[in-house]
Order: sequence, then structure tokens, then C-alpha cells
Amino acid sequence: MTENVYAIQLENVRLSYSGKAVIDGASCAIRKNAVTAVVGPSGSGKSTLLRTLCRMNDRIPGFRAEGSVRVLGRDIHDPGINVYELRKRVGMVFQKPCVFPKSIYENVVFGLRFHASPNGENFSERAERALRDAFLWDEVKDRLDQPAHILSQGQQQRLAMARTLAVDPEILLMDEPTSALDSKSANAIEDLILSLKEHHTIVLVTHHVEQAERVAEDLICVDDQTVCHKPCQYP
Amino acid sequence: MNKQPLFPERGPAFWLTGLAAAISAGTIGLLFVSLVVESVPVFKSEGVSFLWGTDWFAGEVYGALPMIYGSLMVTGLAVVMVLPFALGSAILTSEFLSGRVRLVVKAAMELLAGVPGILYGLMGIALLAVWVRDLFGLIDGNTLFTAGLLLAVMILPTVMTLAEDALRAVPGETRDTALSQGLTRMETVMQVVVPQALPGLAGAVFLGLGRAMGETIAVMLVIGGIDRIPQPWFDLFASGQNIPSKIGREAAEALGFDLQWSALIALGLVLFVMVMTLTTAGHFLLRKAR
Amino acid sequence: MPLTYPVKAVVIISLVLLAGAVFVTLRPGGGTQVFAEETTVIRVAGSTTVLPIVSRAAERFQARHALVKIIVNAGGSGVGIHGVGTRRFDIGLASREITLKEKHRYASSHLQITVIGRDAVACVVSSEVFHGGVRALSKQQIRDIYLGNITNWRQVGGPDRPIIVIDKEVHRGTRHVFMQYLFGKSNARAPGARLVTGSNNEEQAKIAQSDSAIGMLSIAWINDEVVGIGIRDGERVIQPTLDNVRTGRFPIARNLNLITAGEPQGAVKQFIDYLLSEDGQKRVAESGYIPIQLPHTVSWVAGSHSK
Amino acid sequence: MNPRLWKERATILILYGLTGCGCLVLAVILTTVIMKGAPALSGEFLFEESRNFGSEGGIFYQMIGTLILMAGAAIVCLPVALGSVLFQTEFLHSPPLKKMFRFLIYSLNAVPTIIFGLIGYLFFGVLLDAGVSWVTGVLILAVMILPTLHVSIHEAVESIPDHYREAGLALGLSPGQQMRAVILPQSMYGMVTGTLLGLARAAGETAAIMFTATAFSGVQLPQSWTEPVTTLQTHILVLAQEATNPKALTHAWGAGLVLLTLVFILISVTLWIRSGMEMEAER
Repeated sequence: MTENVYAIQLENVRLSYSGKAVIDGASCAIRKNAVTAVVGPSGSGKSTLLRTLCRMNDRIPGFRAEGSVRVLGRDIHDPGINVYELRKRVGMVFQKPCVFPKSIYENVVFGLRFHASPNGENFSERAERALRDAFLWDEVKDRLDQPAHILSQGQQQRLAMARTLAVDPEILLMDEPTSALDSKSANAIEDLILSLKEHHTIVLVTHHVEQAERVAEDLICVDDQTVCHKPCQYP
Repeated sequence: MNKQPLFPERGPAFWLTGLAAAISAGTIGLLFVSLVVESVPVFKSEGVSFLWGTDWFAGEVYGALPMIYGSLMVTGLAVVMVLPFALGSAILTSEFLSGRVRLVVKAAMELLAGVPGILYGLMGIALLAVWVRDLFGLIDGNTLFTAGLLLAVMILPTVMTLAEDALRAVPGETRDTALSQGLTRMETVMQVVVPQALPGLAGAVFLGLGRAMGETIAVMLVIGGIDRIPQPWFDLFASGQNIPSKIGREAAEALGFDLQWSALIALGLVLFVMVMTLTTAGHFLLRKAR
Repeated sequence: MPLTYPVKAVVIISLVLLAGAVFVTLRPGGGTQVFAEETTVIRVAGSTTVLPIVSRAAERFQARHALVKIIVNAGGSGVGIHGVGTRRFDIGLASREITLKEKHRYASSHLQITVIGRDAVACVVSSEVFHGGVRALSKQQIRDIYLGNITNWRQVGGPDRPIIVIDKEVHRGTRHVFMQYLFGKSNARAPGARLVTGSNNEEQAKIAQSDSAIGMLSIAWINDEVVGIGIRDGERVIQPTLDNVRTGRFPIARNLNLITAGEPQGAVKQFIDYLLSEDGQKRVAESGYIPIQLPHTVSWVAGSHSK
Repeated sequence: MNPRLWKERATILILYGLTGCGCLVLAVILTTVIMKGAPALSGEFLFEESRNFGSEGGIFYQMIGTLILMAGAAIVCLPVALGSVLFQTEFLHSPPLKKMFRFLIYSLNAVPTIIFGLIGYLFFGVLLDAGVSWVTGVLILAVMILPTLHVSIHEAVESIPDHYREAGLALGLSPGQQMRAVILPQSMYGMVTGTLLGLARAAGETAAIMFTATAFSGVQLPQSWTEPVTTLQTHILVLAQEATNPKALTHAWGAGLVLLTLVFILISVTLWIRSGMEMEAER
């Protein structure tokens, strides 16, 4: 029942590096098809929390997650869970735009190539859709075969989003996606976030409370190992 | 509750790379095991005197001391000779040469580090042995000294590039600070940069040493090949024998059987232990430097 | 990443080259060999003394027999005998006889000797020593030199220079024969030695480089810089000449042997027959040795040589 | 003037002197090889078989033999090195095991090459019954260059920026897909430079193959697994030791020049690729 309302539910979660807790006893829930902003001072564990949601921290030695983290109705630490399928359904965009040294087109279909069903879906159609969704299509449609590195930082970040969107995730995790960008590009990304929430659940880690207020409906505050819903004491 | 298994995913990629890793580890393990197993017979037959004996005569008695002595002497000599040149040029290149010249020197050194040992050997017999004889007025030029000199030339590029890397690894701020205190560039280098790079420099020298100790062909052609400790023991202008050269000369004859084979493998084991000690020390120092 | 494409090109080119090299190599009948599939391979290895004869003969023989490939390798007499004993080679080259020990070790291989020529081991000195007055040495003098009792050429009538005594690796045939003559023991020790060399040529080069060396060499390696001296026996001096060897007067002579496991057969027999033929014997002479007039095969008889 | 400055100048002068001496020695080596080897070079020398005890003909099959051993060693070694690196970086999560693996590879680097010859012959030559053959040589050299390749590839894989890996992971790629899509393309440099350095090392190696894989004469192209080859390295060794003819010694220097050129080409390409990498890092 609650699973129809909430995409992600945390219950008494403790995250630690080599025994040192970053977040302890956190419980919260994130609504479906809404934008939830995670705010807090630097080093408070916002990113760690976000990365836990698609188990990106697995490869960090000494990292441990305890408690129940339910994403899309299932405990993600369940031994039976397919972590790759999980990451496909829970996409993540990072702070620093990351494009591969390939063409723009190849960057968009990068993940798609591995997840497409064998009956051969049309890559270029899905690429176009993803680029349109990321508001990038008009800017790159004539130069899809050019190296992605020629794009500006803002465009690269939207390309990274298009790459994530191409594999059709239900949840989008964004780790300070605008902090490496100038204000104009940041605005474009914010517009993009707002347009995406129609079909996606979005969790956004941000430094700027203003940004959180602009785009987010819900606010989660991370500070001093604890997690709380708003209202938040964080300035 | 979310205890990670050691190997979370066991797809084809896991098995393929695992197989490769098993092959590497297995090969290396096998190599070391057989090195030890094959040398057991000679230790059984000769006991400790294999290490301390000074007499080696195939088929009769196996004493490795002259070869161990030769190896130590020749590599020691090579290092003493290579040190001033390698360190001098490393300091000059890293601290005083402009970027482009530095790159050219480095590239040249790395090229030279790859010159095959057999070419040094060819030069050793054709030129070096004669030069050494004439220069020092010896009756013969095939000596421990010649071998040491040849090895010094061989490892010069290796030691130089590694030493240069170690010097470059010292951060620029250190130099700036020293210069701003009114030290000259040379004083900066000697008082600040070199001491800080010391572990790296030592590592470079140790790695060079390891390479020199294992070199076979070049040494084999100029060392004289006689299994004897010179009289007096510090007489470097006498002929001698080192471990790789001994193995190289007798291996074809002993291939695969007999006490002689075991003795040669045991020599190899001794050499490996010596080189391993040196390179481990070298790596340890290099890592400490970083 | 502007360099991605050139790098890819390099990778592809090198892979193609590698693959090409391997392909060419493994293709049956690749290269110049046309009848590759039926080729018989004869593996030969051993004494560097016998090597020049066999190497030259093999070139001629292969020119005539396209189906036979002869692979020749050095290593020394010991390596040759060992290789045939363990069936690694078809023919072993030996410039000495088979020792008892070797005979026992390879009893199952029925080692068989075929003599293809004669050679002598001369005592050689640097030309400077020869011209300094040392024309001949007695057996006792050579013995003392190798034992380290005589250390200066002055002691035997030469220039006032220390003697550089050159020994050979213990398993070399030349050394067996020489030591057998000097000490009656083929693996006698030579504590006077200053250098140890391997092949004939290595020794030749070291003696030529030096101006006061003494060594042992097959007479085929004697030249202007490496001079063979006479052996003095009382008043008589026997020079290491081909004539003296042929007549049996020069004391340190030996057979040049081919070793086979059992009676030679097939292509191996053909090749040995060729070596014994007139043309083959010319190769023996060309290499500086003494041809044997009559082809004969001598079976190895226990005890007929060194103990 | 200021004695400190004089001292400074004197020391720099000494440094130049030392460097000059070092460079001079190395220049002498190069010119010697070129001067002594160049007279031997000709079309006939490069493309004909060696005849009459190495004093006539050329070094064609020696070059082929060196290439076969080099290429074979690289082909055998590359997948093993690559696989074990990937296993180590992508699957092996336990630090002590990683450390142990690393130590094994490093210790292999410390093994003197002649020992590879001895033990390699025992295994590949005697136990696998390949005898003195090119296969034995290839396998021995493959083991010998394993650390070179391993270290290069390992460095390349380790230096892949973390954000590339994470981008791949976040898209839900499995380790196998991650290797194909991210790690292999991104560590291409390391694979190429490592392989080239390994090739150069194999090309220059004599001790490990001289009594295990090569023969003196009569060898053309191997037509079975158990035939030996002849290589430039061992040809030089044999000519320097066995030849009775000064012309053969010239041929030895000629073969040396060819071998040196081969090694220099391999190392130059490595340096060229690596300098491209550094330039890119500075961008």
C-alpha cells in the first residue's frame, strides 16, 4: 500500500566506513514521481546516502550498510537482488559531468547497448527520445558522430542525463548535478529536473537551499549522522 | 545482514579472468616450488658447504662461494661506478635542464635501457676487455673489474631515469620555499631536494643492482669464467665467475638431470634470493618515497 | 582524447603484424619450403670442433636432398652425447670418446660411434710468446704450467711475462683429450688456470687478444696470432702439423665422432654416408682437419678409452 | 665574487661533466654498433639465409625467429596478463589477497632471466616433451614478460578515472559489461605500451632461450611444434664465439644493428604513445 506512494523507504539505516558511522538510525521515505532534495553541510553524508540507494558503495572497501533500505518495494541488500538490474532502474547522475571519449551518439546509447532486449529495439529512436528528454536534441542533432568532449560542461551534464534516461530508469539520483556548472547551465538543468518528475522519481542532493526550494517538493535534511524530513534547522 | 560474499558475481567474465589469474599465480608458484625442490638434492649431498665451499668441479664437488663472491663483487663494483654518473645526470636533468631538453634526455635514456645484453657482451669482448687491459697494464682484460664496468654501463640508463623520477617527485613548493630563503639552486638541490628524494634514489639504485645481478650474457663473455676467489680477495683485476655466468656456461651440459643440474638450480635459487632481497628493498624505499 | 584513433591504429597494426608472423610461421610449407609435409628433420648438436664440418656438409647435403632438413647446434661434446643418449638429438658431435660413465648412463640408447675425421689438439700460445722464443714445450713443462708451478714465460725460455693459462669448460672434448695426454686423466684439474673458456673460437679470440697466453686448441683453429707450438720429447720436437697427425707422430690426436643411438638409419644414415663420401671428406679438409681415407664404423667397446 | 656562487657554478659544471661522460659512453656504444654493423647491411643480408658458418648469406631466418618468439610470447602473455589484472582489480576485493598477488608478480620481476631458461626448460621442454623448440622458447619468454605486461596494464587500469567507472556502474553494467565498455577501452594505452615493452624485452633476451629454443644452423621456418628456431640474439652469441672468419664477426655486428633497431622502434612507439598520454593529462 505504502509502496504505491513511496519509491524509497529507509528504516533505521546505519552507514559506516570501517566501523565509523556516517549516518546512524536514519528513517525516511521518498515519494514517487516527486522531486526530493537532500540537503546538509558538506561531509554530512548526503552523497553516501544517495549512493547507497543504488548500491554504488559496494566497491568501497570497509563500507557497510545496515538496516532496511527498500527501493521500489524490495530490500536492496537482499541476497537475491540483481544489483545490475537495480542500478538500471535507479539511475544516477554525478556532480562532475562524465562523458566517455566516444561520439555523442555512442555516449547516449552506452548503457542501452547492454540493456536492450534482444529483439533489437531501435537505438537511434531511443537515443533521440533521451536527448529530447534531456533538452539536448536541438543542440546536437547535427553532430551526433562528433566526440562528446567538444560539448560545454552544461551540455556534457545533460548528455550524462540523456545517457541515464536512455536505459529508462524509474528513479533518478542526482548528486549535486549543477555545482560544477555556471548559472545558466544550472538553470537549464533545473528546468530539466522539473520536466522529468512527471515520469520519474527524482532524488537530488544539493548544496543550495534556494535550488532545493525552487525544484523540490520534499526536503530531507542530513546532519550529524541523522536524517529528518522538513522542517529543517539547516539554514 | 548485508554481508558481501568474497566474489559477488560469477559470470563468464569472472571465470575467464579468474582462469588467467590462476594461470599466472600457478605458473609463478610452480616456478618457485620447482626452484626449491630441484635444489634439494645438492643441499642434501653437499650440505651447507654448498654455500661456503670454494671448490666447484662438475661431477665431483659443488661449492658456490666463488660464484656468490663474484656476483656480489661485480654488482657492488657496478653500483659504485654507476652512482656518480647516474645521480649527477639525474640531478642535472631534473633540476637544471629545460623541459624539452629534459624530455629528449629521458627518451634517450629509456631507449638505451632497452639495449639487449648480448650487444653489451659483443662490445665487452671486442673492445672493453682490451681497453681495460691496456689502460691498467694488465696481462689480461677478462676480469671482475671489466664485468663490473660493463654492468655499470648497462644499468646507467635504468638507474638514471628512475633517480630522475624520484627527484621530480619532490614537490615544487619545497624548492620554492628553499629558494625564497635565499639558497642558491644548487644548495636547494643538495640541502632540500636530494634529502627528500633519498628513499627514491636508493630505490632506483637497488633496482639497478637487481638488474645487474641477474645479467648473464654480457658478464659471461668478459668475466673470465674461473670459479675461484682471487688472491687477495679484493683483487678486482683477477678473473672470476658470477652466478648467472656459471649457469649459462654449464646449463646446456647439465640439462635436466644429475647433481650438477641440481647444483645449478640451487645457484639460481641463491641468486634469486639475493636479487629478491635487493628489489624488495628497492620497491620498499621507492614506495616510501611516494 | 585526440590520440585515441592513432593508438587504435597502432594496436590494430601491431596485432595484424603479430598475427601475420604467427600465421606465416604455422602455415604448413610456409616460406621457401615447398615439400614441407614430407620433410625429415635431423637434429645435430655437440662439439664445436666437429661443428664446422657438419654445418658445411649439411648445407651441401640439403641442397641435394630437398626433403631433409638438418638442424645443427653447438654446445660441446658432452651436450652432444647427452642429447643423443636422451634421444633429443639424432646425431651427437663429439671430439672425444664416450666415457664409461656416459656409457652406463645411456646404456639403453646403444650409443654408436662413426669416425668422420681426425684432429689434433695442439698446445697454442699467443704469437708474441712464440716470437719471444717459445717454439716448443715438453709435456712436463706444459703440465707444470697448468698446475701453476711455472708462472712466467721466462722460466721456459720466453719473454719475462706472466703466463695466462687458459683452461676450458670441463665438459669440452678438447679438454678431455688434452688433459688425458698431460695427466692421464681426462677430467684432471688445472689449478694454474687464469681463464676458462668454452668454444674453440672463444678461446682462440682470447689467446689472440692476449700477448702471453697458453691454451689448448684443435689445430683447425691455429693461425698467425694463435700459434701451435711443438711438443718436445727429449731432443725431438714434434710440430702440430697435419702431416704429423696423419702419420700418428703428434701425440695429442683424436677422432672426430658422430654419435648415434644404435645403427644409423634412413636420412641419418644417408647424411653420415655423405660425410664419409669423397665430397663429404672434402668438407673435413676444408674445415682444417684430416679426412679419414677409408669409411669405417667403429662400435664402441667398453674400456677402450679413458677410465 | 661571491664564493657561494662560484661553488654553485663549479658544482653545475661537475654535473655537466658527469652527465657528459655518461652520454659519451652511451654514444660510443651506439656509434660502435652502427659503424661496425652498417657495412654488413644489404638486401642480401636482410633477406637471405645464413650460409657457410654465418660468414656468408644473411640473417633472414634469424629475424623471423626473433619475431616468432617475440610475437608468440606476447600473444600468449597478453590475455593471461590482462585477465589476471582484471581479476585483481575487478573481482578481488580483499586487500591481503590483492597484496599477495602483487607480491607474486613483483617477485617474478626479480627472477634472473637465466632461471626462466632453466626452470622453463624443465617444465615445457622435459615435462611437456617439447624439447628444444620454439614453443618452449615462446612459453618461457611469455612467463618472463608477464610482470612487464602485468605492471603496465595494472597501472593503466588503476589510473582510469573513478567517474568513468561510476558512470558505467550507475547505468547498471555487470562487471563483464563494465570491462568491455569502460575498462578495456580506457586502459588501451597501458595494454599497448606494456605489450610493446614486453616485446622489446623478449627481443633482447638471450640467456633464457639460448639452450632451450634455438639452434645454430639449418633452421628455416619451424614446421612443427617441436622444432627450434634461430634468432638474432643467439646468432650474435654464436658468431661472436664460434666464427673462424672475420666476415662472420661483421655479420654479428650487422645482426646486432638489426636487433637494436627493432628494440628501438618498439621503445620509441611506447614513448610516443606515453607522451601523448601525458599531454592529454595536462589538457
